[in-house]
Amino acid sequence: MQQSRRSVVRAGGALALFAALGGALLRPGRALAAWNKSAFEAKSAVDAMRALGMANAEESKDIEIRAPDIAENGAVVPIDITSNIPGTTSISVFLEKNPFPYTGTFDFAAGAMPFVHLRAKLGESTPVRVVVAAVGKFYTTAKEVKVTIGGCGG
Amino acid sequence: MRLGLAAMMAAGAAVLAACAALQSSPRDGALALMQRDFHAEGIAGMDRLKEDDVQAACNKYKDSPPAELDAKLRGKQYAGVKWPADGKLLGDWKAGEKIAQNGRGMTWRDKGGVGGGCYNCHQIGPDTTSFGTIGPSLYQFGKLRGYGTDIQRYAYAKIYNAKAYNVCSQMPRFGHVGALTEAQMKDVTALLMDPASPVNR
Amino acid sequence: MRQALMLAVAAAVAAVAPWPQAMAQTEDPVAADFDKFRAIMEEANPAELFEAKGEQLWRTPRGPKNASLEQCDLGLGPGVVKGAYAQMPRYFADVDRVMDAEARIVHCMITLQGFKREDLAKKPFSSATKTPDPVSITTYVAAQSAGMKLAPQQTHPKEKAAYEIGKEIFFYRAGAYDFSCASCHGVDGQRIRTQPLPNFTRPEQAIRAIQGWPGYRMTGGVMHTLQWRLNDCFRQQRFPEPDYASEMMSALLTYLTVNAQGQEYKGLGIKR
Amino acid sequence: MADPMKIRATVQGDVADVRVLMAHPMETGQRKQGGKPVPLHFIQTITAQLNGKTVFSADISQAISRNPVFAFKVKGAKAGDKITVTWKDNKGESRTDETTIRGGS
Repeated sequence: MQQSRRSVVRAGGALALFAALGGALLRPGRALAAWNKSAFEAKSAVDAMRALGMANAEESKDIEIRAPDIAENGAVVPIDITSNIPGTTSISVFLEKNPFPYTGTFDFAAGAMPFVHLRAKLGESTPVRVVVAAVGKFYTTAKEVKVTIGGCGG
Repeated sequence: MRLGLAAMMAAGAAVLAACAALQSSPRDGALALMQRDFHAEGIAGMDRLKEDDVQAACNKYKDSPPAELDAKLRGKQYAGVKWPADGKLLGDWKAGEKIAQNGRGMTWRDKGGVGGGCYNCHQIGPDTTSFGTIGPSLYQFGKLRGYGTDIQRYAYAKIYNAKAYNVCSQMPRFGHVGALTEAQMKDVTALLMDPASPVNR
Repeated sequence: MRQALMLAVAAAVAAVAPWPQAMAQTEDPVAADFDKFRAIMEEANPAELFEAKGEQLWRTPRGPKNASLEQCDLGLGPGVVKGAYAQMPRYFADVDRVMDAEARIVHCMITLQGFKREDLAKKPFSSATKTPDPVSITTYVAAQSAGMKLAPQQTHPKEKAAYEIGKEIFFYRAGAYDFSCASCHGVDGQRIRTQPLPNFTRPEQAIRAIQGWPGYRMTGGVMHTLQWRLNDCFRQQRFPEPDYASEMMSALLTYLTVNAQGQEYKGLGIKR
Repeated sequence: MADPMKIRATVQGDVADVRVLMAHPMETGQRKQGGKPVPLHFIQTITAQLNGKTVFSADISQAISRNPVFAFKVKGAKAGDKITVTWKDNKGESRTDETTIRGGS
């Protein structure tokens, strides 16, 4: 608990440093900063990650994904992502079994903490893959979310 | 002109309903209001609000009619079960599983003979964890009861008309109301009774 | 891990006991997880977008009479919105009948603003592309009772009669499948597929009929009120279609709300 | 014109918790209405600023749920600071709304 808080603080410090160095470094692999059509239109997570220059991401235990094990409704699946990796500048999300897996990249600057809450559509049960960019390197982890048939209720 | 007449008639019905609501029993008030404040939609006509003998008895006696009436109604429902002409009660359990999974049927926009919705209420096959608990588990149905003709007939008749065994059962009468076809009921019977069905694995 | 364990336990139970009735009685971990994530989502609920829209619609002069709804009497005097939803359905002398919130709002739109009932009743429920005005307005009105205890009125004879009639409707079995409301909502601890079915005849569970409505429905991403909820229940009950904002619906809503009397209404919800 | 966003920003200590609700259909292009496919229509980019300085930005796909909700946290914020959020969609439509950060309880 303590440690993760400290690393967040450290991440904040690193952020300030990188902000001072300029925007280009903040978006490794997204230097052009345009909405990346080829990544968004890729049919697999691997292809999308390649298009984003994230193919070499290494497994990390310092990324927390909070999402339901079984989604009540695949149309709205809440996902909380926190990176405990110092110097985190962005979080990218890939819903591997969706027709277009790349779901988005969230960039943090000037004091924003490496955390995001989003809600996504899952076509079927899928690993939720997260890639974190930090100090020019990429880190990744994934969590499985199941989508089932519900009743009529509400 | 016609609209005006309809409006007058509606107003008349409203007055009648309001009077009924105030003066008579809650049941009469409810019946009058439902008659006025429902309308036919798609395949669901206003006739669906009329009780048949079974529904009337269950409504009147809060789902436990007196023994004599109960036996009489059960007998009548059982007598109405139409058995397959070819004498065969088991169809294809794989098709039966699909029918059991499909919850559509008899709502406004449905066509007849769509699904049985069995998983809405029952545990059946071992691979589906998304099952309801309104009815008992049917897992290992045949294995536990045996695969004989008598049990086959019981399963088929229960699907055809659950009220033949329990007058105020919450289970629909799939054959009696034409929600499932004969072939579909055979398939669901096979899902429960075929030794090769995953239900009996 | 926990899931796997639960499945193993379920399998074991199924293997030993051919009729695992007991399962229905135990707390369902999947349902508990649904509740947890729904609560998280309610902290930022898209329903608030419709509440904002409804407030604007309430205050803006509109309709053939170019009037706002600020003279609409929801039971606490003209224009009083705060707490009104928690005290409905109630008897209104001007129409000499019991009305639920949406029925009353529709009434005000007709009498104050000059809208036509047939127009409002034509497509009363939200679609992916359109949210009817009464839905947004009901959402706004309901949100102003968040945190209050439900106190539907039961003093006027017609309020008492509405409860008794609503109860009859709740237990009335008919239709192609012989269902009544009570078929699904009259027994403890049951579920349809994975969805828990609260028993509305019990006070502590009846609140679940009212709670979370108006609600943002994840399926389709649309805003729905209790009028829609009951309409869709009757559809699945294999009944004909109930008339929108009718007296029959007010009676059934009276029965459900009175059963939940005294329970806290938490405001707008998120629904499956 | 698009409906306004709802932005809620509260500060605890020096960390602001920002929640944004956006009114947008987020059409995937896969849905049909009246037999016709509804064209792809979704928010592509989001930018959030604290007192005029960008703190949070995103590029997103049509897989984000209808009426999107996002939350993020900003360190070094205080009550009274201004949060401004802008979205742009694939049809070139955009919307900007702002709110003032409130003190937490």
